[in-house]
Amino acid sequence: MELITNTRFMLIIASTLLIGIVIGYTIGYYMGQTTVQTTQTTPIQRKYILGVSIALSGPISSICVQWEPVVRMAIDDLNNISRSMGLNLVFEPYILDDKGSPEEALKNAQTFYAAGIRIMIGPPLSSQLKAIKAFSDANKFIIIAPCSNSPTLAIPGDYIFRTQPSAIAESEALAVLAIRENIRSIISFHIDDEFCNVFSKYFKDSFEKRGGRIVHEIVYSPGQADYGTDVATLASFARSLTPDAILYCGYGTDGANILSHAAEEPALRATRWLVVESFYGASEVLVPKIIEFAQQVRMIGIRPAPLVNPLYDEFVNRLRNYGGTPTYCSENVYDAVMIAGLAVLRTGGSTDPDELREAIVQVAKTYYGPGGWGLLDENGDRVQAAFKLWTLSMVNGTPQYVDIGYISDSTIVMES
Amino acid sequence: MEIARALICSYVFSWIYILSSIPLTLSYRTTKVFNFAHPVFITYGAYVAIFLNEFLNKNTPLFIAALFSFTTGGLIGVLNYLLIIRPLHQRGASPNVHMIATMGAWFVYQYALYIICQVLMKLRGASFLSYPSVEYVDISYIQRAIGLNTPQYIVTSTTLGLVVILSLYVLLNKTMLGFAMRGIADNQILATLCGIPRDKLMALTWFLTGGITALSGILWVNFSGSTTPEIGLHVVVINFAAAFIGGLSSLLVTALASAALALTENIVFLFLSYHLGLQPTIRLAIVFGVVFTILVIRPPLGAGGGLPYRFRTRIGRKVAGP
Amino acid sequence: MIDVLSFAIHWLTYFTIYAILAITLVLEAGISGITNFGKVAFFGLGAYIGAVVNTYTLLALLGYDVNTYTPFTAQGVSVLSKIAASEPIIVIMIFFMSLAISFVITGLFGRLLIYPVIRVGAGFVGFTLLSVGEILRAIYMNTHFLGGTYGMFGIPQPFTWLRSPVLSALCYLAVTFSIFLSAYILVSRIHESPLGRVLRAIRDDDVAALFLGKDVPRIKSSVFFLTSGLSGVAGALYACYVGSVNPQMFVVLVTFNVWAMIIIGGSSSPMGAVLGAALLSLVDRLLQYATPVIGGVLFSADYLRPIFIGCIMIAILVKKPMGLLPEKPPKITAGFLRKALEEIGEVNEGGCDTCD
Amino acid sequence: MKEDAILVINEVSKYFEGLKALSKVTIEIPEKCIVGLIGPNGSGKTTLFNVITGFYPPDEGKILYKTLSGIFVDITGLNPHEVFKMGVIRTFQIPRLFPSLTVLENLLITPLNQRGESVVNSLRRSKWLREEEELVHRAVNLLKTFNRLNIASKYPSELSIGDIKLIETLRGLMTPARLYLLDEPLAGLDLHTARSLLRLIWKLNKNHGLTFLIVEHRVDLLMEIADFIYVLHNGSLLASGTPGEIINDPKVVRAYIGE
Repeated sequence: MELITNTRFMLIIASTLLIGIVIGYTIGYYMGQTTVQTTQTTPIQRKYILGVSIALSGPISSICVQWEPVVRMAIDDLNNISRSMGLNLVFEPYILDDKGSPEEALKNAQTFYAAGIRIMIGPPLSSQLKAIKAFSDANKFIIIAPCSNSPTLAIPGDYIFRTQPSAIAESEALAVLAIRENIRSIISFHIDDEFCNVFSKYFKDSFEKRGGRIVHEIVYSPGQADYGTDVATLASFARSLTPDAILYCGYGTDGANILSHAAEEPALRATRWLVVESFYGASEVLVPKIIEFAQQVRMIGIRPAPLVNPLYDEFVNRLRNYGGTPTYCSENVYDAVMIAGLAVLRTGGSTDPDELREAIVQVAKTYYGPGGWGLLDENGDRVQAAFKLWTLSMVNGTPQYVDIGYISDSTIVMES
Repeated sequence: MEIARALICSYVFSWIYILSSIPLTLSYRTTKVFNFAHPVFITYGAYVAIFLNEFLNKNTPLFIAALFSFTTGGLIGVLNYLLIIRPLHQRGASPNVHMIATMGAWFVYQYALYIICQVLMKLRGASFLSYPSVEYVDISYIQRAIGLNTPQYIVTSTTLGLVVILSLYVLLNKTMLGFAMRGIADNQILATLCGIPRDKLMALTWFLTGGITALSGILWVNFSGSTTPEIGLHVVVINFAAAFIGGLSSLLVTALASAALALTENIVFLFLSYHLGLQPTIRLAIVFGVVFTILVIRPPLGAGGGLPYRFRTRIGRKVAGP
Repeated sequence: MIDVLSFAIHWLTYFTIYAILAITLVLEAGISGITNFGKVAFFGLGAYIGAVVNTYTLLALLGYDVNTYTPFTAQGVSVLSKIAASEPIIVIMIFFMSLAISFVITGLFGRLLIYPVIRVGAGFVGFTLLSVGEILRAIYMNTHFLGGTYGMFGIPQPFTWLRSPVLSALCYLAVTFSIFLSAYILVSRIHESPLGRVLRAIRDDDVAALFLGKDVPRIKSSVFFLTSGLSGVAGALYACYVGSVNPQMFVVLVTFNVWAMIIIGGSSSPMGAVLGAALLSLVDRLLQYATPVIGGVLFSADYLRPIFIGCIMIAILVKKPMGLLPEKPPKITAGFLRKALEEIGEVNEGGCDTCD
Repeated sequence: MKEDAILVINEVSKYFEGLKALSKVTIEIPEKCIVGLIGPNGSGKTTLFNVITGFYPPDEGKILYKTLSGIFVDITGLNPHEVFKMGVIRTFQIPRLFPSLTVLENLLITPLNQRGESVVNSLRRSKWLREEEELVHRAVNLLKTFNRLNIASKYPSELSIGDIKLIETLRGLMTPARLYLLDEPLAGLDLHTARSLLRLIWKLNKNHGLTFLIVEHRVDLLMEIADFIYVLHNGSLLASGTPGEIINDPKVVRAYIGE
């Protein structure tokens, strides 16, 4: 009797699931149909689905959730291109949440692959990318990562491309800037993750080569409740070692927390602050307290961007229509989707990985987008050697990120 | 060494931890349920304050935020009780089943919050997934009026913390309701036989648990520079540690343990990192190390059970000769 | 439309690895009453041991300088992928060696840990082990040799040299599946045996078991050796499957995923654990196909996936609080009982060897 | 010290937060005898059992036990399972059956050194199947003696209080030991069952030479089989002697009726 109820119960569960999935499919199918019918007049349509794996939840979700409108915008742009070229290819995003976890990212990649998708945009973190690398290598699954720039993944011949410029050139540019600003001793304060570790390591190399000195390095762990004590530690060292500046690398959530604590610390108000682009665009940093602090410490940030790029401003403006605000890497996400889509168009909608890989390399050579030139090096990583300098200040009474200059080939130009 | 900041941090954190771990112990003691949905109360409490702040155009008074948070947290607690805990209890489920069911509830609430945030984001254009700190206007006003220049969160946490702890003390020790709750905690069957309405009392316990825990959320948004839907999880780890050190039964030890953990996390750690050059990355490991040591060296008495300690101290002792 | 073979291979590999964890957790928590909230500590330790053995040993054996070719730099990873494709015998040998080493070291770690942990009351064992997991994670993060926050990657999958991704994945699945199967047989045999009876008795009332001559700490520690060792093997399998390890992979949530599997399946039956693991991992993967299609204009559709999973968990538990497959008395003993009763039924004057 | 004693309790005292539970109790249990231990509630009988079996270490005094080889060893403060392994088995006054084990399994748990109890052997069924079958037979026969075959596969929660009590005692009798400490084995049993239990104890004692120390409130029944009786009162030994002597002892009568 017990066994019968068991099996019956399991049958009920299984059938509910099945029914749910069937209903889901039908709804999705018809929804897909209707959207296609309203936007398209040609009867025969080929759907081409791009897999997108971003961290919609989890510790880095505040950044990544802003990428979803970017993806939708890029897909719309691709469809416009496809239509204007008279092709019957319609792109569709397939967005899955990877929670910022390596295991979830791998699961997403496998789900995409089994659904016949051959190109994936994402995941955001280098650690996630590493967890997929073996799968990508074995199955020739193409990944365009918008936000990973760790040199440990600069491996030639694989199926992983990255549209975020390498941290090496950027850290060198910041070192040049620091020397020019008469900064000779620095405390490096950064989050313990791959991007910031790499940045600080390369910064140290180039800074010490130019005669500066990293007097101390403080690393704090990501995903904590609060960073007050870490700021206290930093302040203690800043008081005893009296560095010329503090190099800070962190993201929006921890950055806002740390900067608001730092704003109350006299020892930290007395030094300069150099920051990295990882919290550029984060809205939680834009509070009067932090702006005042940034002014006080003459904060300078760096971010990879071409010297003049009206496409970026246009991108920011258009993104508003999609309900998004630009955050860290959003222009790279746009470029990643565009390069993927253009490569697909170039092959005429192929799913052959080698053909697609070749097309991506070729498309990238001539692609120019909000993140600048798309050219990829032999490791499949974006080449970019121009950087903008930015700070936080009040513009017409609202706190904003403001560009204050640029660096190109060791030439530093400060506006105003 | 910047002792001042570490002191302030541990002070505010003590209140946040106390307000969130005392209800955890209280709920376990009364209902014998490991509530894995506990972080939900903190997170929702914080987000109620954030949404209020956004929709009142950054003019949120503390008492309004407290009222709304308390109600929301309390309602979530009661909802959990009615939909999950009571049916499971009636079917005689084991504590582990309660634990996993509340974990399922946690998934639901957590992602419901993400959805709410995203919908509101589309409506307001502000990012809710990471939100800057909230200033309470009434506290600012009082501070200006009496010329108190300390950071606002010290005032807020002291006021709210003292009010809550005192009312909880009065409720538990001076009213019939408190006696009934403690009766239920000591012996459910006996208490039911004595005519204590078990169901109502349980619902009330969950209401209080949810409400008080949610209040720690509104302290949090006042203190921290950024709030995300994940904060409940960060705080709850310490809550569980404190509750376990308190033997899952003693509210006083739980409160002391919360304060001690806040101190360890901040002052002890600052000392270690400044003098021994330890990196902040091992901060959490130190906290867990302390918890591990306390649990192993002085196992708490209480709901834990297990083999009495003396049976394990003399393992391997030789049989004495004739 | 969906490539069923590829889906099945990857789901099954993932499922078998988690099922090993779930089965061992059944033996620990469901049968012996050790509430292990630190499952991920042993899983992670095994994964890291697997990663170290499969990279450093391999590199050293083939004469590479492990200081330049570390498994968390681009050079090291390139070399490793070359080795994986060209040296089948040594890679497979090292792979199986790594499983054995993971078993022994993780098992010993568990056995050592049980002595301080057993002093703590049963209700507190869980949190004590949870703290161990978090401490270990901090150690990985701060050890340069283990790659720190970079983690280690390029861990060779032992069948990469087969060239065909499906074939090598199938071979690997065969390995994980056979280990899963042996773990299952192991645990269900223990469950059915007199040892299983003693373990269940200890779970019910360890003081009474002590008075009935059972050396509770010793029995618990030997069982914990076995289960921790198997969790370590699962970890090593996971490391080679994913090809990388990272401190971020071994967070507390992993433990509670496994807990959810065994509670939903029925916490004290090995078959229940398998069922729970299969159900939860399959539902999650299937929903990945469903949720994005449901689509939302107001919010990201994939947020619905965890909400569905949470609702399914609650629904199952409220409907069946003992899990899908509740505990049953062991069949063998019950069979003997029936046999004995039949014999007595025939021979009414059955002898009593104790009483006369 | 008598040479024929199996257990010698020598001036044992036990205090609980100043309260004297046992004070300088000296008892000798002769081998191959049935010894009764009686006394009013709170006189320290169960505490004495707990001290002998290692639940509490005594505050003073020594407990000596004669091993098979005939020499006395000091078992004061040994761990419970070590005391058990020396051949001393106790039952509990408030039964502690394992709730998730069937009655049969509860009986099967007692026998010491079962082959299937080691991790390695438990994996190889051939190693323990035969022994298991034998044990099942023994358990079934034991149940049959008391006409309780119908409860063999029930769980303790489904039993009557008397049956629980009986199983608690039978669990102790499942395995041959040299000394049984039975804590109120007759409580809650109907007269018929109680008499069959006593008959079993008597048989075990006479045919196998096993020693029993029985705490019992149903003194009348106990007197039928006991060879010797000790009377405890307020933690100290009040009287000792054969059943006939005890019945006629005015001190005992006063202790029972109360002052």
